[in-house]
Amino acid sequence: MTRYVAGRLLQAVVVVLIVTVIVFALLHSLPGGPARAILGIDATPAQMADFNHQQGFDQPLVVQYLQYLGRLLHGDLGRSFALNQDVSAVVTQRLPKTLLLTGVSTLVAMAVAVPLGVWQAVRRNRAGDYVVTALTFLAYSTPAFFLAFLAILLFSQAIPLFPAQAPQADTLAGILAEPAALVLPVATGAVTAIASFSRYMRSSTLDNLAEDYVRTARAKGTVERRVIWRHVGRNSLTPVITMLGYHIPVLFGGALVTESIFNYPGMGLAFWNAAQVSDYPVLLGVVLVIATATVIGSLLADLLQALIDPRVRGAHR
Amino acid sequence: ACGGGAGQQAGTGGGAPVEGGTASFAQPAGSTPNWILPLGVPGRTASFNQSIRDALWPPVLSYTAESGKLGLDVKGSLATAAPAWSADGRTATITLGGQSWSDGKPVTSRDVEFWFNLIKANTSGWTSYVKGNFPDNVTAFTTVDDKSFSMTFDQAYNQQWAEANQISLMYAMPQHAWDKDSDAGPVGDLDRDPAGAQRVWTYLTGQASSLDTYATNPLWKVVDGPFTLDAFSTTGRVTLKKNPAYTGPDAAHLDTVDLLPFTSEDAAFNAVLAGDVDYGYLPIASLAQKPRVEGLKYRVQNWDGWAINFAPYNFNDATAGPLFRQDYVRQAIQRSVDQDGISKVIWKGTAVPTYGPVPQQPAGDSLSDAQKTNLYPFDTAAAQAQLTGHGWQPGADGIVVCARPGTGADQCGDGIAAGTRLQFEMYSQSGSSETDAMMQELQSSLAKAGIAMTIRTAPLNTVLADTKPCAPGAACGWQASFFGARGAWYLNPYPLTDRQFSTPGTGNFGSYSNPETDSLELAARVSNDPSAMQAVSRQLATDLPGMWLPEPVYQVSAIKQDLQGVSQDPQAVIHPQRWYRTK
Amino acid sequence: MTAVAQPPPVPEVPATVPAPRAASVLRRLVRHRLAAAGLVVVGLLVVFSFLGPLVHPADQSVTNLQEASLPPGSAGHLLGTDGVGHDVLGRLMIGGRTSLIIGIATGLLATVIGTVYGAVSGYFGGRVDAVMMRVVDAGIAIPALFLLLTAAAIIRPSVTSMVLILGFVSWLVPARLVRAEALSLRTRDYVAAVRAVGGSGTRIILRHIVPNTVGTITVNATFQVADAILLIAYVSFLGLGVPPPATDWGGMLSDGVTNIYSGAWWLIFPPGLAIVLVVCAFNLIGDGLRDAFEIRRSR
Amino acid sequence: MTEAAADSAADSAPVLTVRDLRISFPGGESRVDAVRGVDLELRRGEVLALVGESGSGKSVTALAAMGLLPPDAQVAGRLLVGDRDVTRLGPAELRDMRGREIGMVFQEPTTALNPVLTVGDQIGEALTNHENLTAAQVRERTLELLEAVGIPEPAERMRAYPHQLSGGLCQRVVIAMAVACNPAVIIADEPTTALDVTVQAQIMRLLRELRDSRGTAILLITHNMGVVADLADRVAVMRDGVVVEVGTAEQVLTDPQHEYTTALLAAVPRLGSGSRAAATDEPAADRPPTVLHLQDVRVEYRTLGRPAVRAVDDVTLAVRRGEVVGLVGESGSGKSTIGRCALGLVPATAGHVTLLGVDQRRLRGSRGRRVRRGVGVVLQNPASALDPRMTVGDSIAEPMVIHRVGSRAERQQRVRRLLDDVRLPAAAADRYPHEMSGGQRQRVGLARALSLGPDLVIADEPTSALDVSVQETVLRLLTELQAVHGFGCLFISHDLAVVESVAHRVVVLLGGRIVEEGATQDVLHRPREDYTRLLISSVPVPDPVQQAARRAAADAVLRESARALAG
Ligand SMILES: Nc1ncnc2c1ncn2[C@@H]1O[C@H](COP(=O)(O)OP(=O)(O)OP(=O)(O)O)[C@@H](O)[C@H]1O
Ligand SMILES: Nc1ncnc2c1ncn2[C@@H]1O[C@H](COP(=O)(O)OP(=O)(O)OP(=O)(O)O)[C@@H](O)[C@H]1O
Ligand SMILES: [Mg+2]
Ligand SMILES: [Mg+2]
Repeated sequence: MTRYVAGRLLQAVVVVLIVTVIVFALLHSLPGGPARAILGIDATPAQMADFNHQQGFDQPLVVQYLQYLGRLLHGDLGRSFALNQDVSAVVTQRLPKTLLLTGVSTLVAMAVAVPLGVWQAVRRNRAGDYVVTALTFLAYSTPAFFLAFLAILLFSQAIPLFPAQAPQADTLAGILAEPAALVLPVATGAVTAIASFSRYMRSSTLDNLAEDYVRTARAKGTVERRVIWRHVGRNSLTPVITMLGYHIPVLFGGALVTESIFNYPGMGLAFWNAAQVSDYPVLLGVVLVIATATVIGSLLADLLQALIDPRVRGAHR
Repeated sequence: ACGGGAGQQAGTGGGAPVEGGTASFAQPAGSTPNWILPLGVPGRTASFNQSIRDALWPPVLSYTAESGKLGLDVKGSLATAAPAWSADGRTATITLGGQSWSDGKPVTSRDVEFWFNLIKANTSGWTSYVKGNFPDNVTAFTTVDDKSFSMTFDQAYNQQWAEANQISLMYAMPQHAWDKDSDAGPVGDLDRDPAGAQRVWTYLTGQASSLDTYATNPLWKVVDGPFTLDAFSTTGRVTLKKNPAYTGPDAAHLDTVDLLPFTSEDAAFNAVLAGDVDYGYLPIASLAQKPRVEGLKYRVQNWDGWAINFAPYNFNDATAGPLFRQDYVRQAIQRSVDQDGISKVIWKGTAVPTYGPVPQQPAGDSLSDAQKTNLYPFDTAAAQAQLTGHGWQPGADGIVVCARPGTGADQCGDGIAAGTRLQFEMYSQSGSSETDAMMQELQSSLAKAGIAMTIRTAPLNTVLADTKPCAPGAACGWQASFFGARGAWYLNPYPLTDRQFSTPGTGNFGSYSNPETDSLELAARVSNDPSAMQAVSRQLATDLPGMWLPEPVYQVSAIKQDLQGVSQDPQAVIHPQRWYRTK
Repeated sequence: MTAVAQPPPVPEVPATVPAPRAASVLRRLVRHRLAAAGLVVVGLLVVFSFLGPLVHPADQSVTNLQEASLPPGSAGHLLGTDGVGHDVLGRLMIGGRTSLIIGIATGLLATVIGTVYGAVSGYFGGRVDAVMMRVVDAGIAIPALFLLLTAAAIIRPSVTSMVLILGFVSWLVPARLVRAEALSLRTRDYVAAVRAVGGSGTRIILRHIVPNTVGTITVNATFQVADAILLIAYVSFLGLGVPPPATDWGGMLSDGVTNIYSGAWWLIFPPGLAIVLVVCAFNLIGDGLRDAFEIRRSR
Repeated sequence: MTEAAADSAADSAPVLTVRDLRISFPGGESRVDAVRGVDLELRRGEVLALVGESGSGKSVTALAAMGLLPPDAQVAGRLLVGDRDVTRLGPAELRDMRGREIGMVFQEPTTALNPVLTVGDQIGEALTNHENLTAAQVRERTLELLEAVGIPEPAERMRAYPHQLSGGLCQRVVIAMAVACNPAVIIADEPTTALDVTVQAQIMRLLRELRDSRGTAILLITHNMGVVADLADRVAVMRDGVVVEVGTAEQVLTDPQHEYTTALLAAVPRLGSGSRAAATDEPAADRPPTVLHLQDVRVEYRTLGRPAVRAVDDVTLAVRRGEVVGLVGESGSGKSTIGRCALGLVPATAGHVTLLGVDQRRLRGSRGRRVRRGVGVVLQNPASALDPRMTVGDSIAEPMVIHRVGSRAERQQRVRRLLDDVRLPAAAADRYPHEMSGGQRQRVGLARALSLGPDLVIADEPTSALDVSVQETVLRLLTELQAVHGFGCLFISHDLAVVESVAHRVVVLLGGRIVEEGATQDVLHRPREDYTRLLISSVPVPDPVQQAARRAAADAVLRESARALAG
């Protein structure tokens, strides 16, 4: 197992390296570069040249990349020119916030979607299943930005149940101290995830319900609830868990919307704002963090899967 | 002036002023303050930085529009009055008031000299530097005494320009606390030799690069403004506290001012609807909610900007350049721009039609009569008539085609071959539904006049980066460009536009070049006569260096009725010391 | 790559893909009531978008500020007008063209690229697979948003470029899905049998592996279409959509949402409903395909 | 089974009664009447064998007794377990009945177990479903059960997951679950089909012990007449959803009344009924060329984190033109691996493989493809050996397509002839594999193997899924074709009787090593090795009297070898 994990970590590093190459190349093929955006339209050509020189943008791309890698090895993610902060500071400031929001909404989504999907599979093609299917499709097809607006209109303004702003504190403790303010952003993030997770869960539960071992369990006189949860549920979780690992970039995209509408400055927004002004170091840093998180996420998902499914444990090659 | 800008002291809910209290202010969406030093460095000049800076360190000369016109604001300045000019018009003498630093030391001319020395030794790092202008054009800085100093310029300039656009850049900085090159280093006269000044500059800008220490760094505790910095979070929450040691004439009424960051306009508006901010704003698309906001005890006011808006033409573009170089073509285009309709419908009344190079509001001495009215009012029929009068014939799709090439009075003009279609591409910033709507409207009305305008969109930053001057006749990648959804050009108090419209101007992206304009711009810089600036105004309103377009307001503010003393400065800075609560 | 790193699983596809004749798949799909409804809805939307303008001509290149923001039912404007006076119904039609074309083309592109890539990677396995999948991993690890942003800045937005960009972002998931199946298919005895009598790799991939992932592929393709339509909504929300005066349902919705406080509900709900309809319809078809390909139930 | 026991069984009240059972699946347009009026009775301590043609409704009847039919099945008639009618029980009562009064051993042991739960957990669950036990008690009882079904090292196996156990072990686990709560009735659906004869014998011994010690009644579903003879007290023969004949085992097997029963029994291959002679006497120079040669071949399967499995160890083996070599041995002894290795589907860890005179390692690229033209393959599992998305005709023609043989029309014609050869209708060419029965699929595989007129055929269990009657046909075909075309054939099977009827020579495999090798009549009739003898003695014969004697003999062999091992 250790060797397997070590191997996976090595591959993860490779993936992250590939990511840096792709991202670096893409960023530097952007027309114009960041000088104008950062310095404003008042900037003189001399100032822009000066800026480009200071940032090293006048060097060959390969040299810039190698320099970047060199700094990266020392844990230096660079400095944001737009924010006047170290990228690592930006990340440490915002990553926990985003993780908290997306983490909680993912947990909520799982907690709802897993039982829901199983329930639907058990009641396949009956009224309840159809109703939930319709609802999940509706949720799935409603863009998050629209959903967020509706949530605010309904539950913050029409019926003022929850604040329209996420907690504004800078610390995790401070954020958690305002659970009511977390409700709408978490719910917005969770709804789409519930829609897709529950479809996966329903599907894999259906597959597993057709398996012979279910019949065996019933033949033993096992209570139906136990058949569903202990036997089918566990087997059906695997695909959902695998998907979770690859879900991180998607979550991140969703985070941008929730963060921007609920006034919650996290990674998604940092990324978006940086993109507006071509703040390369922040863009690179954020993408790197997301990529790393994705790779780690899928690794964790694999390990979790190995924990659940003994067949997987032996199958590593 | 339609309710904007100047003199917005008014407002309902009068009530008796009370001293003390707090107010919260919603900062522009997506922007967070990131600079504190009164030494502007490139990329850190946003108005929200300036608002904080001026509250801590007032400039030597401050400009506001509180009087209804953009003019000198003595109360907010360190100087006691406008500079006194020598007879030859080259030397200005400035006298400081009785302010003192928060550590008790008086503010002296040495403190201004300190600032001046730093700038002089570090021009390349100073954002406002333009070669030949300040401080290059100051031949001598003389400390007259503790409270007054004088500066001698290399020639006699228009005094308004010198004061409003040059001297107004100056600050006093606590030399007795900042004139060092390291935390522990001794405070001395390092600034007086250029090398030392550079070290001090490096040290101070370095200190200003740690946002997280802004509220704690002892350097920034020494202030002479009405506020001190109480808290500063890297995500943009800023708390200003009344400076108890402030000795000037402009003391703060409120105890605390909270500047709140917002991730989007909608988030900020939600805060307004929840009553969470005292001074917020409405997205333009949500203006219909004005009555509801007013019901929440806000007053809703436009905040105009001291800015102009236009889409530059690229006169050097190989295909579109010859078209744009024809006066009648530019006029026909301008006649196809329904500025009133666009302002009223698309911007929902929150944009001001622009007819020339001087901000239309608040109207000042520089605005020519010609620019007060639209020289080319919206009339697509007239536009088309102008085109047909120059040898263009509408084709099958309604777009005109040059039928009579040549340079005669009724011919298409130089560089336009027979069969040329009158078309160009508008390179427009994406992400603003108002801009998209405006572009569609332009496309539609230009088509009615027989002009084809295709639209290409890209993110603002890409448009800005691509919109650059190019060599004559080259394929430039852009033909006309728009990046003014949030106001393109904010001008200095003296609205000289030589950067944008004079031949060598660094902001002259479209390579507009007209000798007459050049000489008028030059005259406006040196002549004290207001008519010089008016001449520029008239000239550019007539000559159309770009497509004049409505200038959107800086924002539509929602201000709590019991928050008074708010003037919405067209320079987009706030003066929170003048805000007060009423009962 | 290891067997553990199973890619995101197939939505709604049975583990064993049986092989009913194409005609019987179609028959079952049509008999599947919800899927049939999905087919009908997609058909109607296609007719609406492509033939609708013949019935309800509305020039979308001409604005009319005097008639801006009229509510539904105003003379000549069944669904009212938008902020510059375009007829909303007519706009829905041309928006639908863009959305449907982009959605379907993206789904096709992503599916074709992903299938071939995944099948090759899975069939060869070992080192080839490891390298090919690391690239996919990297692609998945880069937020699609980033790719969209940079692409939008580099490429001129147009329907074609949108399809290319979205297709480039979307092929990764089908690639993983197909690869996962290919990994197990290649160990099937029928593949071994073909190899044993000298069948080439190309033949095995094209004739045996790809056809046997058809369930996964088609189902995923319908989801890709739905996802692409949603994705352009996000792209438009971020201001990177097709340039005006062209539009798509996503762009109309995101424009409409900014007007959410102006009371112009007719700018929000028609495109919103259209998106919901088309996404649901494609999902239903996908669901139906799942059932149509599933022998265990249909026997 | 003694006469006395049978008598006493006849006295007591039946524990399972089936009266006029009718089961149908409406299934849209294609209604299936799977069971059309079946009457059965099972008493305490009795073993009733249910035999008959594939698809005759045996499994469905069993499932109905458990109340486990799919929801769309329509059931009529009475089905009494004890005195309760299963068809009228509610879910809770059904659940209470299952496991406690009636247990079931399912046909496919590997899929019948939940892959993510340990064997111990799954058996424990069977216990706790009906009894309140502490964790320690559960553990203890589970251990007892595992011991009772003869699983070695039960304490360790308890913590194993199903995929870590062999098919035989899984089958025993399933039996342990079925008997956990000591039910009055056990239904065993093909409990030994997947197993080789030695394990099969163990399972039968186990069932017999259960019957004897606890008086459990057993409904045994099987197609193996040997198993019937070995275990059953009474036999019911089913065909087309009805029982065509019932009687005591002896009566039915020795004196069948119904013609179907007669036909069935006639087709059963019997070990010792004669074999083909090996062509060994000719001088070396005249001998036909070797088509397959394995020299000191070793094959290891590598799995991370576990030691490599040596599936084949130093095997040397040759097949000549015109010769059928039978490869026998218990399950997991490496038979299929040898076949796969010969085909190059599994690399040899050591040694050389020569296929049609060419070294396996040089069989890459187009040259390899040319050589492979002469190879025909039948893989073990007919369900997975055909591409589910290709018609049968396309599958059979595929080798011809690969090697660009003939025109389209010619290929179609050849496919038709091949189908005819394996006794399939020409119309089968347009069907898909899932539309055919297991036996039919297996014949398609054979047709494909023969499509190019090969020089070498490697056939892995080519008849395992077949009814004895169909099996007979196919074997005859193979022998005929082989006689005509003279190809060499490696014939892998665990059925000794089948091997006897087709092979010239036999190779006996144990744990990946060859233990005995020689002419068929020598090896199967005069075995030199204990293991071979054990194998042969474990084969049940379809005659209760004979089988009782053989069983005694086999037990003796077993005791002997155990003693030899101990000594
Ligand atoms: N769920 C089902 N739906 C429709 N038909 C079914 C279903 N299950 C079984 N059948 C049909 O019922 C008949 C009896 O099937 P059953 O499984 O009992 O056969 P069997 O006698 O056990 O055969 P085998 O020896 O091959 O196991 C077959 O024709 C089969 O096709
Ligand atoms: N892919 C594999 N990975 C690891 N071990 C394997 C693999 N395939 C087979 N084995 C092991 O190799 C040994 C021989 O397997 P093989 O399939 O050759 O047996 P067999 O004699 O054909 O058995 P059966 O009669 O059940 O078909 C067994 O112990 C089996 O568990
Ligand atoms: Mg059966
Ligand atoms: Mg085998």
